[in-house]
Amino acid sequence: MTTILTLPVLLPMLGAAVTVLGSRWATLQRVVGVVVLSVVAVLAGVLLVVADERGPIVTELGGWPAPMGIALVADRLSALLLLVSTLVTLAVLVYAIDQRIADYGRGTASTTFHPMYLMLCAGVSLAYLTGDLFTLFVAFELMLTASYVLITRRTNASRIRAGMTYVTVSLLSSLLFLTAIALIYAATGTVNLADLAGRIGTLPSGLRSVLGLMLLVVFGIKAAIVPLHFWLPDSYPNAPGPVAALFAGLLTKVSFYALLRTQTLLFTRDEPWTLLLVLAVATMLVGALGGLVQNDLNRLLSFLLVSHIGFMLFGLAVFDAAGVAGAALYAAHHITVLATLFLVSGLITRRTGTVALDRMGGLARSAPWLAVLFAVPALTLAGMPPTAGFVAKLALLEAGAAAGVDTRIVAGVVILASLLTLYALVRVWVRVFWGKRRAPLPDEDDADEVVIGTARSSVPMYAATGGLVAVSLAIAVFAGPLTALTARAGADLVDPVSYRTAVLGARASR
Amino acid sequence: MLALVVAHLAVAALLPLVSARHRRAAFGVAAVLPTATLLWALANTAPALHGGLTTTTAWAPTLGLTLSFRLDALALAMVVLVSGIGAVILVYCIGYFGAESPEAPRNAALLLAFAGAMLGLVLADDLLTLYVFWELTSIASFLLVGQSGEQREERRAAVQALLVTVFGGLAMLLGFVLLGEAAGTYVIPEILAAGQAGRLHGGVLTAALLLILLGAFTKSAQLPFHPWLPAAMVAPTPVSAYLHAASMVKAGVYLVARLAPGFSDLPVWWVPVVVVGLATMVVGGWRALSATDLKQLLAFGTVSQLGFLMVLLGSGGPLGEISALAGVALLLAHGLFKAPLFMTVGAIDHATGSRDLRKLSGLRTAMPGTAAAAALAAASMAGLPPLLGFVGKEAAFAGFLDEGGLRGWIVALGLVLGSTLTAAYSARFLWGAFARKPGVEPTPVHHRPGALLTVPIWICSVAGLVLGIAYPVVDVLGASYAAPYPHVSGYHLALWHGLGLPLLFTAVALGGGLVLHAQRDRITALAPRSPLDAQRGYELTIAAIARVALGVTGRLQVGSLPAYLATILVAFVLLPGAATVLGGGWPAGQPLYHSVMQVPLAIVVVIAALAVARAKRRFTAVLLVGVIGYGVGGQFIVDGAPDLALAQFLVETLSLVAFVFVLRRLPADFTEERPPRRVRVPKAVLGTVGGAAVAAFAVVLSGARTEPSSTIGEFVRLAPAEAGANNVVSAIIVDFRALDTLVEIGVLFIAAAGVASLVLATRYDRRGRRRVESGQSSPEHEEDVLG
Amino acid sequence: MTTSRDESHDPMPFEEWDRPREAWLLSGDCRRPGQRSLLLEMTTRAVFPTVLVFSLYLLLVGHYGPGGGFSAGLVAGLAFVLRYIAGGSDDLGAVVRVRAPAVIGTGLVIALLTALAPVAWGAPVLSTTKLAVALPLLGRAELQTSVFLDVGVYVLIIGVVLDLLRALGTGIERDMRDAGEDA
Amino acid sequence: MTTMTTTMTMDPVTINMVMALTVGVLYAVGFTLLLSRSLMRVLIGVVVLGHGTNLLLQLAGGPPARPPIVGTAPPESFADPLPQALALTAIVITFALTTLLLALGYRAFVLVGHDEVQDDVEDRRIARQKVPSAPLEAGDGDEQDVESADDEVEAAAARGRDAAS
Repeated sequence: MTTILTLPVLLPMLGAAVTVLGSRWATLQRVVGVVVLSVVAVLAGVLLVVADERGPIVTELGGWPAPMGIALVADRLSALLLLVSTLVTLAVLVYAIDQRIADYGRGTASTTFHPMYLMLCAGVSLAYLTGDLFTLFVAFELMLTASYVLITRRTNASRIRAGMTYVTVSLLSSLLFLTAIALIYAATGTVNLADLAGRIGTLPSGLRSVLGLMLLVVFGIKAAIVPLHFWLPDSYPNAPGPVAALFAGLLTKVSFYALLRTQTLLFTRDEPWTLLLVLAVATMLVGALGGLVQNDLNRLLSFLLVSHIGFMLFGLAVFDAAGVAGAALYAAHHITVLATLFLVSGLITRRTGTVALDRMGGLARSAPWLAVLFAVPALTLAGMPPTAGFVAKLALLEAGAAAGVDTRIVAGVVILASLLTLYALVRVWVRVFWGKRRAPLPDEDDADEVVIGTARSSVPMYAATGGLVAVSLAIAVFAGPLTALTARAGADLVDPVSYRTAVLGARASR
Repeated sequence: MLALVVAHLAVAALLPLVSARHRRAAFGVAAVLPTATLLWALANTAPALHGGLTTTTAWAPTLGLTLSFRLDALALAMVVLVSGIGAVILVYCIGYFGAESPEAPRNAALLLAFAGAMLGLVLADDLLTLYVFWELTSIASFLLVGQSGEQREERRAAVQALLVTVFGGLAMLLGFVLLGEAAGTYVIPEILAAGQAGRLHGGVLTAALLLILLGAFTKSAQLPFHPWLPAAMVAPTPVSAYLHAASMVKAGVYLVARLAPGFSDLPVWWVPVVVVGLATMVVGGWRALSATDLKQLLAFGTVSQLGFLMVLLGSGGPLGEISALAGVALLLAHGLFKAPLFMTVGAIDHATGSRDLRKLSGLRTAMPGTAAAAALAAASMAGLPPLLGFVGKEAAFAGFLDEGGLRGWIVALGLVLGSTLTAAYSARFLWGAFARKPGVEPTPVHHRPGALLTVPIWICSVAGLVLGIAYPVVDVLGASYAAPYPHVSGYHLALWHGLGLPLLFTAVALGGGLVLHAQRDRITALAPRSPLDAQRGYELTIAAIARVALGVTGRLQVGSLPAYLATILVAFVLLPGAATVLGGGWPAGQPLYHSVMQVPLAIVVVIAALAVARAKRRFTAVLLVGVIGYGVGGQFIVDGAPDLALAQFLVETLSLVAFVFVLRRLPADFTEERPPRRVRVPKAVLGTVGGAAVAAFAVVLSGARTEPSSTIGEFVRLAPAEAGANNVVSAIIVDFRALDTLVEIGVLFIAAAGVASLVLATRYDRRGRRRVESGQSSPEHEEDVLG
Repeated sequence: MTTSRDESHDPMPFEEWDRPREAWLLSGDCRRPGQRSLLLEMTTRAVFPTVLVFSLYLLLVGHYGPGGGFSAGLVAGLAFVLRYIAGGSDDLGAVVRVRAPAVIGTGLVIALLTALAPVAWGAPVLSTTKLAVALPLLGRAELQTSVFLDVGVYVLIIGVVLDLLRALGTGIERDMRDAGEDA
Repeated sequence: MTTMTTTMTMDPVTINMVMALTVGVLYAVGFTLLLSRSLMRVLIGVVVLGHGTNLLLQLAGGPPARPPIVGTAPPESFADPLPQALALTAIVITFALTTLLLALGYRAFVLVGHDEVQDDVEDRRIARQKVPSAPLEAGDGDEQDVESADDEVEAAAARGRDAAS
């Protein structure tokens, strides 16, 4: 079991190395990628089941006990998010592979895509599993550096600005993270999370909140909390379809996970966190309003992505077991639905040759399956019943309704943001799927990686997207066990005794 | 019951397969399930009237999310409307949509799906279950109104219907959650019991009830949310007849009827219901009098009737029993007269190609059967005996007249006014559709409606007559629903209650209606613009939302990277900074320096750093950065970190080389124009404040340390013995924390690949412009990056 | 290379002290004899192997003093940088025949296998042990298995430096030739 | 561990004035450069910031002490080795990121002829707009249709203003 915990990190890294060594054999690259991620998905499922039954699973790497060595920890929250994330990365990989086959043929190997993709997955896994603050930083770097390469790969003149924005902002956030780690070490003398939980508690409360706020800002940048979110709608939409799907699905949520983990483990609170409530309101509204005015489909989705980060923040801000559980459930749902929508957007763009809403039309007739593939995740994101989005939103609303007057008011904002989200998505539906049919526009830039304006979207691309839709539907169908699981995860988070005991053993009692 | 609902949705999903073979058959197949549902419900009348038939399926019990259903009197009445009329209308569709209609497959599937959702809604025994199906009906309505979305009116109406109803629906959801939180359950009977017992109170209850009413009002097209309903008339007539007359628009009324027994004593409940309901009844009736499109006329009539039902089923009061009874009767009556009237319009439209009552003339003789059926339905609408509409209306008047008092009289008079208008527009409908009008040529009938178009009209109209005569049946049903109200009146539905005020009121309404109809020309001249145009209100709201969205986004999302970075810095300085100022203490005894050697190195680093900030040439800046790097390396030596210093020197050297390689290609000066002072100074200030803040954090936080590092002792003890390394730092890197190292070389791996991909592909960027063909071998740039 | 406005003949203003006056970097292009520096080439030939040996020393000494895989790899890498500056890519290509990405991949694989290998003996991932090896002539030598991780790091870093030389060195040079710019 | 912590006295880790100033200046310069439009300046800002961060990380371990190499000095006089190891990792990562950003700057320069970070075109367009593009009700396909729908919404709004005033 303890070896299994390391494999979600080490296997993709090994896969990345193999795909570089075998970078002339296209099939090898594809097989390695799909096999590795499938194995990781299975392992994540095993971890989830075991962690749910027996409590957090801990591996002390090299046999060195924490806080000396690095501990990997899989508890309910991290195992759940790992499982969902891996399913998403797997589906996106299949989509990307088949897009490439459709555009370049079967024999084309990729020099950078596969290794970077697998490295990114390794980074994501490690970020979920690590029980060490510095390793979390390193995991972020692994994930982010790979994402820099993926987003700037084959950029042209018009898209390179997006790459610069993304890389620069991320670099700043990384350096601030490192600064925060240095300051935390200066104050406490440890970087192990479980150990920190004990040591931070002994600091004066003023300094505790300094560190808490510092980590909030650091993770807030990458999680796209308003007003730290501006970079996101300027950069994600310019990435190629599958890459944007990967980013939208995973990166912000990994940061949110880090926020959730650190705030609940290190900076426990007894009542709702007013500052975060305010930020949640701002995030929900600014994102949703931004989505309303966009003409670029991907930008619109990016703004909605930001908006729904606010939903998760709301759950965290409530800061009780129900709120945190709601946030966890919402994160799991959000990972799948955003990735799906960006994949669908990729399919739409391939068909129409444009991302501009006012230049599309009539796809409901010409591509009914695409309409279905869009409608289901769109309804999910808008939180319409009976989708997963509804269940997750309900969990948040109930937590908010129970926690006090402030949170009830913010629950009202959740409702408003849902309505605005629906409005934005209805705009997409009306512009893209209704109206007169239009001929696809020609690809404006032939030379770049993205081929658009073609009907050549292979069946596996649809199947991969459909697979993600199925994951999202499964979250709704199995909402019973899942909400029970996230409720237990929420209880773990607000009372992290089991986490600390699992990592530190008897030393946790300090 | 869940199985029944799911069966509807599943068959709807499979229906396109049938449509692909035979378009008209799809509607026939679709009609089977509603028929079966109706029969099932009727077969279960006995249990339904005595306690109800329930099933429960847990979905997400942690959240209180269960799918609970109950067949009771109210649900039974609604099932008659939803499934009974649904089946009839689906048969009507066979005739309405031709064998070749491209619209047919979509409509068949959507109508059946809607029937399933609506069935779930009316059977729901749990607030959340109800909400689930509530929104599903909104979505089905959106798709049915929008159709193929090719006409702008369709799109506009569909979006308006969706936004308004979902707005209400979401508000209602919040209300449900608040109510559920207060009551500790979402099960409707338990909540009603808690409400009746007065166990719920306070601001939360007020907010919850108002939010729930908001949902009910939007769905049932109450003032001022009603304009979506007339707008939705762009949908095909069977859709209008089913969704926007018989079933979906009743959902709000139904919800109010469900919850009224628990809460109608509270002013926060009955005041809005009565005020909004009466206003809707009057305004809707008034607007119907000036409509020229027959469907519009019926739509406003529906708005009016929904207001009526809202008052009856929601107002409660001391004699809530009677108005509830009247409400159930009229609920049934409305479905049974409004659906055939709509279908009549469809038949007329089909036969003549027009719905404009100014153009239609002489159809009474051309389509006598249709005319007779429509007359029967319109009579029920106007409240003529012995139809069900009359029975219900009598009871309605009786209830409020008996209640008396200010409230009773106001409501009763309001109802008379509304009923007068109802009688007037009923007459207007019959006159407009069938009468021979002076000066208008008799409208030619292209093809007479066949049996599929007329029989359904007859079925509904006659049902209204039969139930009117067989009023005890409705009475039993209504009494079962009204049971929770106090039994004080002993009132029963009947065709004859003797002479009395209620009968007088009915007569006044009918007479007044005929007078109004006689004065139709003046009214049409008077009516067209009411001062408060709710439709314009909707448009203004949407435009305002767009303007706010544009204003907010335009101001915040400025697209400038420096602005974004500055925001991040401000947040990083401000949030923890404020906390530091508030809660931090400057450590006592902070030394100026620990080792003399730190001072000269620091001076070098600081001077080089300040020079970098001012450097104009790239190369100079890079060299100065090198100086900083070596200076920091020197500090590492002083601090006792030789490994770190070694790595720092080597990395710095390699960085310099890399920079120099790239600088070969770039101009010597920074290409950036020197920005004006008003840009430069704030940036420098922000940067300085940021630096000062970090320094302050460092001092304050490092001064707060009370314990030694958790690990230093272990590391020093174990490094030589267990890790085989005297160099503790090295032991940490390759052994104690080897994972960090592993991941870190992963980062290097990525960076190298990224640099190669960025730089080596550059030479192909400008050549581009060639179409990538399918099946082509490796793109050139890939080969290059491969090495 | 220098910017177009040419004012170098003027008495140099104070802030222009750092203005470049000549190509300050020797080109790596071997085929242009005018740019070759015999002295540098000779020195490099002499220094190159020495530095490589020194890097191996650093690799092995890491457990006992400053050094380790990183520093060793960087030192070796700098040796290749020197070689490139003196002899250009053709010269470098003559020394290193493997693809740089393959070197990097190999380094990573070595490191990862070192991490996973203990599992085969039932030990935790990334655990290390002391191996006693009987060497001919030298007798018994002890070896901490974590040295393999260091070797992986060493190989990977050499690969990274080579890849950087390939991209930033050769690649940019080729771009400049393509663009007709004087190197 | 327990035995060690009790026997070892707690050294004050407080960062001294000179080092605080150094770190502060490095951060200030890094931040300022980061805010400029030239990607090369941004890059240099990142490098300077990186130096500041690595120095801070090392300083977090405490004041200068003997190198932690067993056998060269008594263990009590050792500097805290962990921040050193972390800083070493951080140095390498900063280096990797620097080269990547350098390559990106190069590519930007080759593609657009300079390395300035431009403002986002779409954001500017939206900021200039008065009415949202692609209004909901429009979209029959031709531009004219869009225009007219815009007019309608505007007209409706104007009517409302007139009515209100």
